[in-house]
Parts: sequence; structure tokens; C-alpha cells
Amino acid sequence: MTSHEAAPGKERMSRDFLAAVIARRFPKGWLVNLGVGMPTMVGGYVHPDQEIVFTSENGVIGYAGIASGADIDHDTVNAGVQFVTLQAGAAIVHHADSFALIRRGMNDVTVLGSYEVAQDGSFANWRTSKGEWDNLGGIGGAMDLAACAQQVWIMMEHTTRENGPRLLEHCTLPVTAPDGVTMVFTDLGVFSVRDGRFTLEEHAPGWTPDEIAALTGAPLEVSPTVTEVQFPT
Amino acid sequence: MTSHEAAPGKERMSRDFLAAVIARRFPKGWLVNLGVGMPTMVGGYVHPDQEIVFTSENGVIGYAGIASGADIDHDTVNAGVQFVTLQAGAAIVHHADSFALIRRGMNDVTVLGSYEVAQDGSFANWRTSKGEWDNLGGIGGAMDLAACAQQVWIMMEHTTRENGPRLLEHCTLPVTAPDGVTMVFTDLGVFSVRDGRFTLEEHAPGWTPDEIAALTGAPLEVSPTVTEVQFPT
Amino acid sequence: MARPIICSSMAEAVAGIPDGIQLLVPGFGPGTPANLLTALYDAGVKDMHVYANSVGLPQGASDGRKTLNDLIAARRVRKVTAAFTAPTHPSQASVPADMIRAGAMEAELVPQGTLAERVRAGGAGIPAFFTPAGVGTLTAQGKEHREFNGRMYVMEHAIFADYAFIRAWKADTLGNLIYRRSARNFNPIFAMGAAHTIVEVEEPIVPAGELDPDQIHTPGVVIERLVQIPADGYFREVPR
Amino acid sequence: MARPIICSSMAEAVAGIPDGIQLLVPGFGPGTPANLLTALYDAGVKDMHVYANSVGLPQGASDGRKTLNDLIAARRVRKVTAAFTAPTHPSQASVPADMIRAGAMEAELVPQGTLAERVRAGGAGIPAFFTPAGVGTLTAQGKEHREFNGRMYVMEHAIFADYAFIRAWKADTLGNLIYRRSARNFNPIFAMGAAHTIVEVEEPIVPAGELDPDQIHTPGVVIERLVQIPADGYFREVPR
Repeated sequence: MTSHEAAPGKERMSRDFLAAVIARRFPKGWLVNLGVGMPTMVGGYVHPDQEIVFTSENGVIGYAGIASGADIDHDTVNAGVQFVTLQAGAAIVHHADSFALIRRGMNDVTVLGSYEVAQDGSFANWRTSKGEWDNLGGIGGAMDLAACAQQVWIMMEHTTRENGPRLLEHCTLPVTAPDGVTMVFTDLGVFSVRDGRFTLEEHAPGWTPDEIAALTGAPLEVSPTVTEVQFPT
Repeated sequence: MTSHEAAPGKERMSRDFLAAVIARRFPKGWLVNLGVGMPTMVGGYVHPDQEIVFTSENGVIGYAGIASGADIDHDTVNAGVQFVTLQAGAAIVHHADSFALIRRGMNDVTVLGSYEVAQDGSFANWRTSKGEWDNLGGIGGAMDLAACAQQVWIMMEHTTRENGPRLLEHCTLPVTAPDGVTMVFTDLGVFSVRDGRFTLEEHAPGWTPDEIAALTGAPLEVSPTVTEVQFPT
Repeated sequence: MARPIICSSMAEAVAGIPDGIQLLVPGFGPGTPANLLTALYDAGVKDMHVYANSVGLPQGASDGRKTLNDLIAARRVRKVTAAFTAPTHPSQASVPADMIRAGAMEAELVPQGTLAERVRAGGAGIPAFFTPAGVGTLTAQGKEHREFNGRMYVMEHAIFADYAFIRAWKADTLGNLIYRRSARNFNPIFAMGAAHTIVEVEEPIVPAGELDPDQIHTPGVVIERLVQIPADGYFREVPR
Repeated sequence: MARPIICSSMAEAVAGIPDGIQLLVPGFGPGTPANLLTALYDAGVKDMHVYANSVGLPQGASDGRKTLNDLIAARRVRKVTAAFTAPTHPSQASVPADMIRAGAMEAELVPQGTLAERVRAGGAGIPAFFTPAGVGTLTAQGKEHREFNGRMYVMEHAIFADYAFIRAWKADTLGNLIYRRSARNFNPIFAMGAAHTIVEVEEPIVPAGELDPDQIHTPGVVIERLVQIPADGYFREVPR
């Protein structure tokens, strides 16, 4: 049973829709790190007037987008080892300088995928095992980014394949950071995370706050200004 | 009364003589840091076959010598802020990387001037006051270099202006490093520093070990192979 | 420290490397020293502790090059320190992860920025430092914590290895190196972080003085051996 | 973080800098931001804590430029952290040293490599680290010591200042910087080590995209203001 089947007749937002929603939320001039996987799609939806600088923890400051065909340069990849093109004015630094900038707080936001996010702002995205600590997993740069970026935005599906909640009171998986998440973007809506609470800011078209709350594993406040997510124009 | 007057009829070695003696002692391929002042002269006496690389703590790796006339580049200076020319194959790094290399132990030797050196390998070259610690002085990179270079060689006059000893049992001035000196080159001879003892390895032309010992403020062993200092050819 | 030896083959470049070494392996897709790794594989060196970003997800390459994954699968690596020791999702197959699970190889999982900074510290003569990365997670368990200015940090120790393998774009005869684009990644810091640094270089090695001193990414004074990748060598990385 | 503002004058570049700031001043002879320092002097900013290699030995320059020494002599600096706070020999005159001795200015004397690394740490989000430099000397007195692998180290704290003044050779409109020869010195690390980084640049500022991404020494993302040195500005440093 997929999450789409869980609510017959109700469409969830597509990944592209969500990527565009996230992209257009970046204030002008932000420095943005996009995590591996779904968040990579966000890069395709920013508007040039936003003057967004995408950084990648492997030392690329200012990439333009995913490269294809003749634009591919085998030496130029992002953190997901996808070929990318460079923005005019890009700069390359080595890994220690790249993480120096990250720890310094250079990134206005890092957009990361996740398995779980909790109302205290913690999230879990690097290990699906709940077993004893065996030094197995794939952290990459997520812990550095989560600890040091000005904000952490999570882009994820609202529920598991079994339709269980991913927005929780407490993470059940080992966390990537014990706090720091400020926004969560799921296929059901846009949520802020503040003072230990999830607040529904925007709901997916056709979905009511109550329907979303029913698929959420933590108390869900509803913003007094809650609106339907608009596809950015 | 100058030190030359102190021993009438006895010539001490000139600074240039001493610089040449030091320069020709560098084994092939050594990375050498020369301190501000007298040690700077050493650079003029190495032989090209020695393939010495001179480094300067302001980030110049591989300078050739002191620049003059049309060779002066206003952006290229050594640690003494003297204009220098670059060796073919020189590299420039920033100050943090320069001291990273220094702390890593890149320099086979640092040749430093000093006011005092003691038989335990300590030396004092940054502050002439014996008073209470008032944060006054000129350390520069000497403490980093002294703590981290493979060897510390001291180039200095054997005695003070008052003909008092500079080679001592214990430093009376605040030390630059509590140990590390392996060789001392003075206008009276060449001394090794090992196991808490000075040993005379070579004496200035015309000077006997006893005459030198009389101007030394610590017990002076004499090497069984002690020789007269030869001017390098 | 003498000038680097310019080797005429990859085999010569890895000659004499003993078993049991700590080895730094840079690369993030591009910038992986594939030719040196292949020569090391062929030389049979074993019982290594390898530091790398990832244990290497692909199961070998079709063109014959050997990856860290191959060295691990051949049981030549006793321990790995990496930011990726396993796929995040257990459904993805991984020989290294299976070996770690089975106790056939030791593993240390570290945040990527911490890995980079630990090697940078090692190459900079700094034995330990504090970082906020990983605080409150499994990776900081058992490590010393300390508060500075109201924030909690974890103390991390430097890494200074026996050997580093480096992949450069350009080099001169004194070992000065230039990297290209994101093939730079860990290379400049790993080049500083080992007692013996060996470099494979893509372009023909030029005489000293031909590279602009302002544009050199790694000063040659830390380089021990230098070898040009032969025409039939591995020039392009295998994208993951 | 927005793109840097390209200012049309030195006065504009230092406008709004409040009293009481911590200020990083690079330079080692070449690479000193003489034009910004002069504008800061003219702007009257006071009560500063300045971090620099040296308090500045020369007693001013004949061409009108102001140095750190001038700011100190004008009693605009409350504290200085430097590797040279006084000439080593008391026979040499020094206004800053006299002021420190008289209690008119606070001073912190640090090894040069420690100064560089403390600012590098500040710009790298590392609050503290250990170094061997200064152990067993007055400069390590009262600081925490610790042994690693049988050797003693002293713990040093990061410096992250309010402002940094930077002198660059080339820049583009996004603030990417290139330095020339030993004018680089402290500039790249000081550019990272402050909340507000202001740059004076020698060559005309070029459009973004004209500098090779592999050859940039300071990425523009840390730059707040950028100003080209005017034709009648100070282009050459006064040799000490």
C-alpha cells in the first residue's frame, strides 16, 4: 500500500510541486545547501531574480544546476556526485575550507531529506537501524550542516510506505541533530517547527488540517493564517 | 668596550664568515627557515647543488635571495619584510597554512638569532626585560618555529657588549622555547647542544678551546674531533 | 626534506609500501587516485587502516581499475574511517557494510566535516579541536564534551597517517600541485596529512617555475613521490 | 547572505562602523588595507580591540596614509592582540609599547602562528584547539595545558571578530578575491574570521565569471563590502 492509496481520491503534492514551493521560499541572496536525493530537485525551481547561491559540501560554491549532454564536466559534481554546471562567479574550495564555511554558519539554509522529524526540531536521516551502535551508516555532511546552517528545512513524504507518521513527538531512529529543524515540507503541507511544536502553515490542495493531523504523529497546531499551498508562478 | 676589544689580537669570525659556515652545513634538499636579523645573511651562501628551499613564515615557500633594483617586487617579502626574489617552483600560501606546515614539522631547521642560549637547549630571543610579565615583546613566529622545526640552530655573538657570556647554564631572560636548540654558531665557534651539555665542535681560527670556555657561562665539553672552522669553498 | 622522486610507473610509485599502514584516500567521485589504488591492489599490501569519505559503494569498475571497495572485499583493510560506512537504507547491498556487520572489518563512522578537519589538524600539527558537528548523536558518544560560549562541542582528535594517495591535475617537478574543479575535494588536506604523500597527476609534469606561485593548491614540499598517469591509465572517475 | 555591496568610496566602505568593535587587520608589509585604515581613522571610530601581526613600528607614513600605529597613538584602540607588541630591544622607540607600559592600552602578545590559527578557527566554527607553540614560555602562562601522545600542548581559543579589513589584488562583483604573492599573508583567513568583511581591491573589479573558479583565494560569500582603491589611493605599502 503506498501513501497515495491511503487516501483515495486525494492527491498528494508531487515532488516537483514541493520542490518549487521550497525554491520560491528562499529570500533573495540566500546561500542554500541541498541534500542528496529529493532536495536536489529544488535547484531547478529558483528564479534568477532570487540570486540564490547553491553550495555543495564537496567545495563547490555557486553551482547552477544539474548538467547534461555537452555541459557535463567530469570534474564538477555536487554532494550527490551528480554532474553540475557552475554559476558565473563560482568558487572552488577544498573539503576542510568547505566545512569551515559550513561550521561558520555560511548556509542560510540546508534542505535535507529525512526519515523522521520530531516536534523538538530533531530529525533522523542517516540510519534506519534502531539496533545497537555498530558504526554503520551514511552521515556524509548532514551532521555538520544540521548543526551549523542558520536553518534546517526538511523535505520528505508525510508518511511511511505503511502510512505511518514521519512527523513525531520523538524520533525513533538515531538523530542527525538533536534540534535545528525550522520548517518541514511534506507532500501534505508546509509546517513550521517552533518552541517544541509543529504548526501547519499551508495545506496541500484538497486536504483539511484535520485530515493532515490524523496522519501526523505529534500534536499539530494550525496557523490562524493557514492557506492552501499555491504553485509558485 | 666591544667584544672585539675584549681579546686584543684575536680576531673573531665575521658575520659573513659565520653565515657561510652555517649555509654549507645544510644537507642536500633541506627546508630552511631563516630568522630576522643576522640569520638572513645565511641565504647568500648556499650552493645551488645543495638544493636548499628557504621558507618564510609569511607564506613564501622557496625564495631565492634578497632582491634589489629592478628585481624588487613590492608584494614579495620575507619574514623580515625584506624584498626577496622567488625560486623557480616557489609556492605562496596564507598565514594559517604557512604555520600549519611549520607546526607539521616541515622545516628541517630554523636558524634564529638569540640573546641567550642554555645548555638544556632553551633560548631567549624575544624580550630583553626580566621584569614582570606585561605582554610586551616581539615574538613573531619564533615560538611556533622553535617548538616545531626539526632542529633549531642559533646564530649569535658569543658574548654581550660587556663581554659577558650568552651561552649559559640557564637562560636569565624569558625563553622562546624551553628546549630544542641543537647547534649554536657564534663568532668564536660551532657548538652542539646535546643531553644538557654544550660541546665545542669547531673553534674560530686562532682561538683555543680554553679561551672560548673562559667566555662561556656553562661547562664546555670539547669534541675529541674538534677542528678549526674552515671557510667553505 | 628532499625533492620528490618522479616515478616512471604506478608500480614504482607504490613500491615498498608496507602492510599495516594508515592510508588517506581522497576523492568524492572526481579526484580519486584510481591508478595508485589499482597499483596498491596489485602490490598486495594488506592490514591497512584507510581513511576516506566513503567505503565505496560501486562493486568495482568495468575498466579494470580497483576502488577502495575492491581492497575491502579482498580483505586487505582492517579498519575504515569514513563518513559513509553503509548505505543509509539496509535494502541497498554493500560488501563493506556486510563485512563490518560480520566483524570482518572494523569501522569508525564520522561526520564528513569532522573527517576533513581531523586530517587538516593532523597536517597542521594540531592534536585536537572542538566541533559542534555530531553533538547529541551516536557519533559523539563516549567523546569528551565541552561548552564554549553557551554551546556544547565535542573534542575530536587529529589524524596523521603514514601514507596519502593524491590525484592532481597539474604538477611541476618540485611537486607543486593544482587540482581541477571539484576534483580538489579532500586532496589538498590529505596531501598534508601523511608522512609519505604519493601523487598521480593527469597532465604532463612541467619544469619548476612554469606554475604561477599564487595558483598552487598544494606546495610541493609535502610531496614524496610523483607519477604521471600513463596514456592507458584511468583518467575519468566512475560516477556513483 | 546577500551579495556584497560595491562601494564608490573608502568613506562609504567604512560608514556605520560603530565604536567598540573587534577589528582584524591583516598585512605583513604588503597586503595591509591602508586605504580602509585611513578612512577608519578619518571616521573617528574608537574603543577598538584590534588583532594584527604587529602594532606597527613605523611612526606614520609621509604620504598621508594612516597605520595601526596612528590609530593607537590617537588613543582609538583599547586593546591590541599581536605577535609584536613592542620591539624586542627596549632601545627602540615605540608609541604603542609606551602606551601599554603606561596602562593606556591593553595588550595580548601571542605567537604568530597561534594568532593565525585562532582566527582560522574562528572562521571555521571551531571554538578551541591545541598547539605546541609557546608551551614553557610566558605566553602560555595561565592557559590550559594538555598532553597528547606524550607531548604537551596549550589550548587556544578562537577569534571571531566583528569586522575584518582586507586588501586584495583582484576581485569580481560577487566578492571573489585573488591575492598577489606575499601580500596574501593573513588576508584569506581574516576574511573568514569576522561577521563583517570589507575589502579594498587594487585592480578594477571584474564581472562575475571572469575569474577562474579554481584560482579564487577567498570565496565572495564571506564578503560584505567591496571598494576599488581610487587612483589617488595608497597602492604600495611602506616597507618597515
